[in-house]
Amino acid sequence: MLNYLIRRLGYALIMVVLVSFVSFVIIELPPGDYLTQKVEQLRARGDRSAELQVEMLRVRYGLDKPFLERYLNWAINFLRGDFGESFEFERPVSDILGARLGYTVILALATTLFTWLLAIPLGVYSAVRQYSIGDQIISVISFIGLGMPGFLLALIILYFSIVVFNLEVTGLFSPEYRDAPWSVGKVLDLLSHLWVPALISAITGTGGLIRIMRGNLLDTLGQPFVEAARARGLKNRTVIWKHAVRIAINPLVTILGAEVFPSIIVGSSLVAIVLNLPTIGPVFVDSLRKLDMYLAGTCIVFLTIMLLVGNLVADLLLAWVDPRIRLE
Amino acid sequence: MAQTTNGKTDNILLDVKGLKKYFPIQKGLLRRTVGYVKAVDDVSLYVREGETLGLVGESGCGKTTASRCIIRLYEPTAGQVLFKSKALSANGQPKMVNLLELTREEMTKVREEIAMIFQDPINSLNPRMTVADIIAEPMVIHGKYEKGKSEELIIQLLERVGLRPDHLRRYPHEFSGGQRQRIGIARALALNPRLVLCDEPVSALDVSIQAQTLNLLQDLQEEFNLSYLFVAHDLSVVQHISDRVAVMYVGKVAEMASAEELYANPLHPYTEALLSAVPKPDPLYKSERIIMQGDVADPSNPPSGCYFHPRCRYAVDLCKQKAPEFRELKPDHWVACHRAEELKLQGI
Amino acid sequence: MAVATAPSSVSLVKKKELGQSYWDLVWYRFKKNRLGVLGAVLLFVLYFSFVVIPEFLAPYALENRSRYVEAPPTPIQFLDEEGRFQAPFVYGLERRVDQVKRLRTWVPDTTKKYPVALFAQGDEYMLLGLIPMNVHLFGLQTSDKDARIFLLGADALGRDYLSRILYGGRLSLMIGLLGQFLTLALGVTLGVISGYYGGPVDMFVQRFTEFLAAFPNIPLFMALSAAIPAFWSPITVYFMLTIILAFLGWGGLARQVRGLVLSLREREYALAAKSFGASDRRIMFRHLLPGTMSHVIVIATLSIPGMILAETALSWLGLGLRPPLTSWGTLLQDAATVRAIRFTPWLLWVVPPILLTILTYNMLGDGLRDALDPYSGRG
Amino acid sequence: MSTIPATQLTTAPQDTRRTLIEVRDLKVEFNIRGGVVKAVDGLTLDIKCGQTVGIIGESGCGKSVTARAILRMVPKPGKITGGQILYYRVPRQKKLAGSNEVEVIELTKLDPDGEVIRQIRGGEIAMIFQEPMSSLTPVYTAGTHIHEAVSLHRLLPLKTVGDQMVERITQYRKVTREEAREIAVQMLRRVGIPKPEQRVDSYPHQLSGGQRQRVMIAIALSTEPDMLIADEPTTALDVSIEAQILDIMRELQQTANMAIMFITHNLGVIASMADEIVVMYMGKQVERAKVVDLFYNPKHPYTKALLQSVPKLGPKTGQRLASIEGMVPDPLHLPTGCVFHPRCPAFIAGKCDRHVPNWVQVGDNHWVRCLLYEE
Repeated sequence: MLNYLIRRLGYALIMVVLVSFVSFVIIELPPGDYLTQKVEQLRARGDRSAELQVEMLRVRYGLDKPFLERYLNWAINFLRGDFGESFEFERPVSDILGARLGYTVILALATTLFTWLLAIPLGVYSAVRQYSIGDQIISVISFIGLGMPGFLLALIILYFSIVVFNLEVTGLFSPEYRDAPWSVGKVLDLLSHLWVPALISAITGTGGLIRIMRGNLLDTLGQPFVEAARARGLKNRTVIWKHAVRIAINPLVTILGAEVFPSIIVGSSLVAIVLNLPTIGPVFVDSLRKLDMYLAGTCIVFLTIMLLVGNLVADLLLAWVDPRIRLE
Repeated sequence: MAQTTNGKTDNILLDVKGLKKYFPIQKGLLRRTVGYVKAVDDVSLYVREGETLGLVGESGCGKTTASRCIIRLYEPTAGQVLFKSKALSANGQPKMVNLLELTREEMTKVREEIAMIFQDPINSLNPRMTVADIIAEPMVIHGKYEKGKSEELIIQLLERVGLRPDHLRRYPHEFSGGQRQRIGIARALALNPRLVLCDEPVSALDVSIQAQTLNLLQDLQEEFNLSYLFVAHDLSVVQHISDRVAVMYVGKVAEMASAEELYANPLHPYTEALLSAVPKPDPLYKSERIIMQGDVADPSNPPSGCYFHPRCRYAVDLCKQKAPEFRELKPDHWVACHRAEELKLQGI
Repeated sequence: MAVATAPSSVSLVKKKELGQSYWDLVWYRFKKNRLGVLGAVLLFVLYFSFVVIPEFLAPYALENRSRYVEAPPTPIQFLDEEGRFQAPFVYGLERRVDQVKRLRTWVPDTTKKYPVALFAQGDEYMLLGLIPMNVHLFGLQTSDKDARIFLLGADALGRDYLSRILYGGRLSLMIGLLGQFLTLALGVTLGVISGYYGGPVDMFVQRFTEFLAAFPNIPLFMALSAAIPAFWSPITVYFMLTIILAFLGWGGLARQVRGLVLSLREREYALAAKSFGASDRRIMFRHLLPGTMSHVIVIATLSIPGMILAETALSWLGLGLRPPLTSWGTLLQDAATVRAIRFTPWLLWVVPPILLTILTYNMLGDGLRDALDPYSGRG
Repeated sequence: MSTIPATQLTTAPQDTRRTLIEVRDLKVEFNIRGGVVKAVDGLTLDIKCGQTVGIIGESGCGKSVTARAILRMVPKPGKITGGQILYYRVPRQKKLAGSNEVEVIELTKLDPDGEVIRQIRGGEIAMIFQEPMSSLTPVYTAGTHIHEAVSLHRLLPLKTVGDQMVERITQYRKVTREEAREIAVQMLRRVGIPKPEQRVDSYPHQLSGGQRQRVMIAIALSTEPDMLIADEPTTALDVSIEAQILDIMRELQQTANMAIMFITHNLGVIASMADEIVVMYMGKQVERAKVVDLFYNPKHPYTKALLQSVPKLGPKTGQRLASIEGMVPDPLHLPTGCVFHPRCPAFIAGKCDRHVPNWVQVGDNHWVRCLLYEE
């Protein structure tokens, strides 16, 4: 067990180094860097001192150094907790991400909880009452949700709330609360905004989960041990929940690990961009677009860490809930 | 020419010596081999021309693996598989060759002479091919398919196994289990083989269909002078169809003799116990039942000495220490047991 | 023992589907799935109108600008001011400044009426890139060069938005097909080889897909597309994007095919073929590959919408296709802002065709999934 | 040939004569796409306490459905469409109090998810299945399984000290966790599992096939049921393990005086297990007789053919097997008249294909459904 953990962690470390390096290479690929873009902007504005200004910045960010040196510097500093500075915001990366981390986590947990609490019972119902009206309604809805891209749905919701209902739903707070200290009013305001991302995840996120849960449970319900449990005189509900669902839900644990942890960093960035949510996602996307490499690199590294941690947690969880799985 | 197991070379068609197949158990990221499943662990047996050798044993004893090693579906770890081949001889006189030393091309030639029938009548036929295509497949592979002539042959084969010509254009899923097994048999006969490896051909069939299939196999044997290696777990079926029987236990042959001899006078305690365990379809049959304790040994971690000793009621210290040799105790009666001479075992 | 199903499946198949090949069976099953058939028909209509004949369907050429900047949709009228029934026509547009909202808008100018006609003559184009034509499905029958019909409004350069959606569909719809084609070629070949032979190819496929799986997906897309130099020609960018999509997609497919081949390889019919001396190539392509095709087709069908969406999302973020290329993604760039939604909501008309495409692909894929598995005994 | 030895096993003489289950003209149909399959069509039998009734037949003949019908567990889309299943029950409470008062329950009328049938299932009629590999829920230990059954069905006396300082049993209580564990260990020991104290905490995947089937038996017997339904309990097992399991079942039946309904397609197994045998073909029972009668004096052509088509161990006769010609018919398109007539060696044209044979008595407790024996 301990052996297994050490090996997994070592493997994860290699993966993180590899991914961070590759992402640096990829960001390096396009000709020019953040500052060449900036020079063009400044020039377009007619700023004569642009060249000089940019040269100074270039030295300040170490962009004049060779690629490998830059990467190593950044990587070593990263281990010390210094993630570098964002070109765009001209502030340390840790400040930018730190400010948004709280909301990102809240949003990720809230939507995940909401999605799972909705999807599991619906999937179970759908499987137990196969071919009933309820199953068919759930199936159609989950079928549509499955193909529905979140950011388009966000656009549609935005359209209805702005054009039809004349409601302001972007962001997490109304302007009057944005910088206000925490209060009951602020929490209520948050909740009144939170329903939009929650609704979107309910529609787009549950579809797949419901289908998987339904499929797994149908398979499980056909297993002899379910019949055997029923033959022992157990209540229908006990048979379904204690014997069938208990088994059918195991594969979902893997999904939980692979989705929830990474979503803490970039949970549905596209939706967040449309809805203008103060989460890490939009900043990350923007940093990629603008070649803001330290910011982007930091996000990717954390994302990878989250993904690997998620997978590890999922595997441990799976081994815990399913005695057939042994870690070695 | 290599010497055969019993020293007689006259009419032996297939002679397997010291056949081993170890499947590696791999673990970890680097697929390190941490052990072996000794699926087949030193099997020696032979099949004479025109006879049926039954290969019987409980599940996981390696009988299927052994039969697949013979035709090199699996590459054996060690051993010899000698086969009297006509296809590989220049002068038309059959010649003993070691199949394991053949090149790909040579092996392909030999495959005309050795055919195989599989257990699962659902899985052994390609669901996307018609019956005609399935039976023609061996001919196509060996470049022997000729339009018209071969089709006629296929129809003859179909009729021979009891199917109708109008079944030709149908797909396997349209047939019942028994009919599918007949298709498999027709396919096996397509190249006019001399040896047919039957891997549990009737164990997935219902009782009434099983009898039909066994009769068909016997008729075909007579008609085409076939030799069978008949792998099965059902002792009654094996006794019914075999001239000689080999009993396997955990990768090794425990005993081999003519069917009559083996069932009447078993020399190995495992054979005795197995025979006694088979439920007899006769309510008045009463005999002392020998209940073997415990489970079949694990082929990845077999016991020391004789693999059967933990379940054997005659085991002595020697059995724990030394693996017995497979020896010819009586003419044509082979056994691997230290105490074979002294024990008085009970047959049927 | 399957108590309930034992009698059903075999006999049912036998009765109605006697002597039919696998693909006949699939077709028979598929025809009965109404949603699947509807999806197939709709997809055909979509591709035909957006890829083959958008020039004919669109009333204007792609770059036909006008002075009607951000004009709202002009509805087709059938009744004149007195409420009498007339041949269809549209009113002209007149600029008006909304004093309250401080907005410049366009309002119908009832003094000008332009009759709408089917098969009207308009901008020149080459149908299928071959036949020069100037007939459009519909248009205005007038000599007034300034008159326009904007069924879905106009964009910031006064271009007819309906025409742009129609033209934009071509790139978006084709990228899915092209990308999927590349993915299939790579994924199936490597998957079959990897599953059948194992060895170095298998190692490579395995490790590569593992690496891709550990790499966060969306950012990789974005980072790779961000790496496409801005000065490349739009067409090159388009193909690069296709290649990126395929590059990231093949691993998953190869893995699935590999798994299928691994399981099929142990099926007794594959062993049987081997026992008769079939060559590896014959076993792979005659016995194993057909067995994987049904799954591959389903996977492919279901992942095309993902590719289309990826293009849309990337282009929307400014990382994929760039103007002057017109795709649904680049159109979305103008539409997906709060300002646009408030003041020019008709620009969101690009969303329905995207959703429709995705939905129809899913319908088709789902129908195929059921139909391609005819031995399952399901519905 | 037809001499029946009088020593057929009857261990608990007083109780054996009482009928436990009576099935009258049972019909189970599966309404599937394409038609109605009559899985069980007019089955009549009774099972007495302490008796073993065997049901044999080839796959799809309806034997498993019959077993499930008794427990009201016919899988969808199957339905009991006719007949009765009567259960002569001594309620648990009364039985513990020493009463033998029988109440008759018509199982076919019960709500299949209701309280009454759930008490009977597992508690009074237990069942074991063909697939020992997958009949145990993989995430629960052997002990948990037994605990589940025991805590539902087993009652322990609650002793009170009455007026005259005599212990009286007035009430019953459910077993506690510790008691359940103890029972589990006991049961595992009884079915011959080595080191039961450790094995009780084993998960199914840690047990071999034979051990799993023993655990299944232990679960079934832990509630001290009046009847055990065994649906092909040894089909998936090797002969040596099969012999062990059959041995245990025989032994436990004698000590517990249970009725057993033993379903199998293996004539050898049934010959050594059953007192009375029902032969089924395509949902219909074609013959019923005492075991020796059936094997030595079979009446129905199908039974005869079946007996002759299995190869027997013993001195080799060199004869061909007598096989039944043709194939099992399509259950959706059964032949007219007697369903067996297209394959029957004794087929009488114009009679067997027109008339449906009746269930007639041909001897002491020997019934057959064949036109040869009518009139």
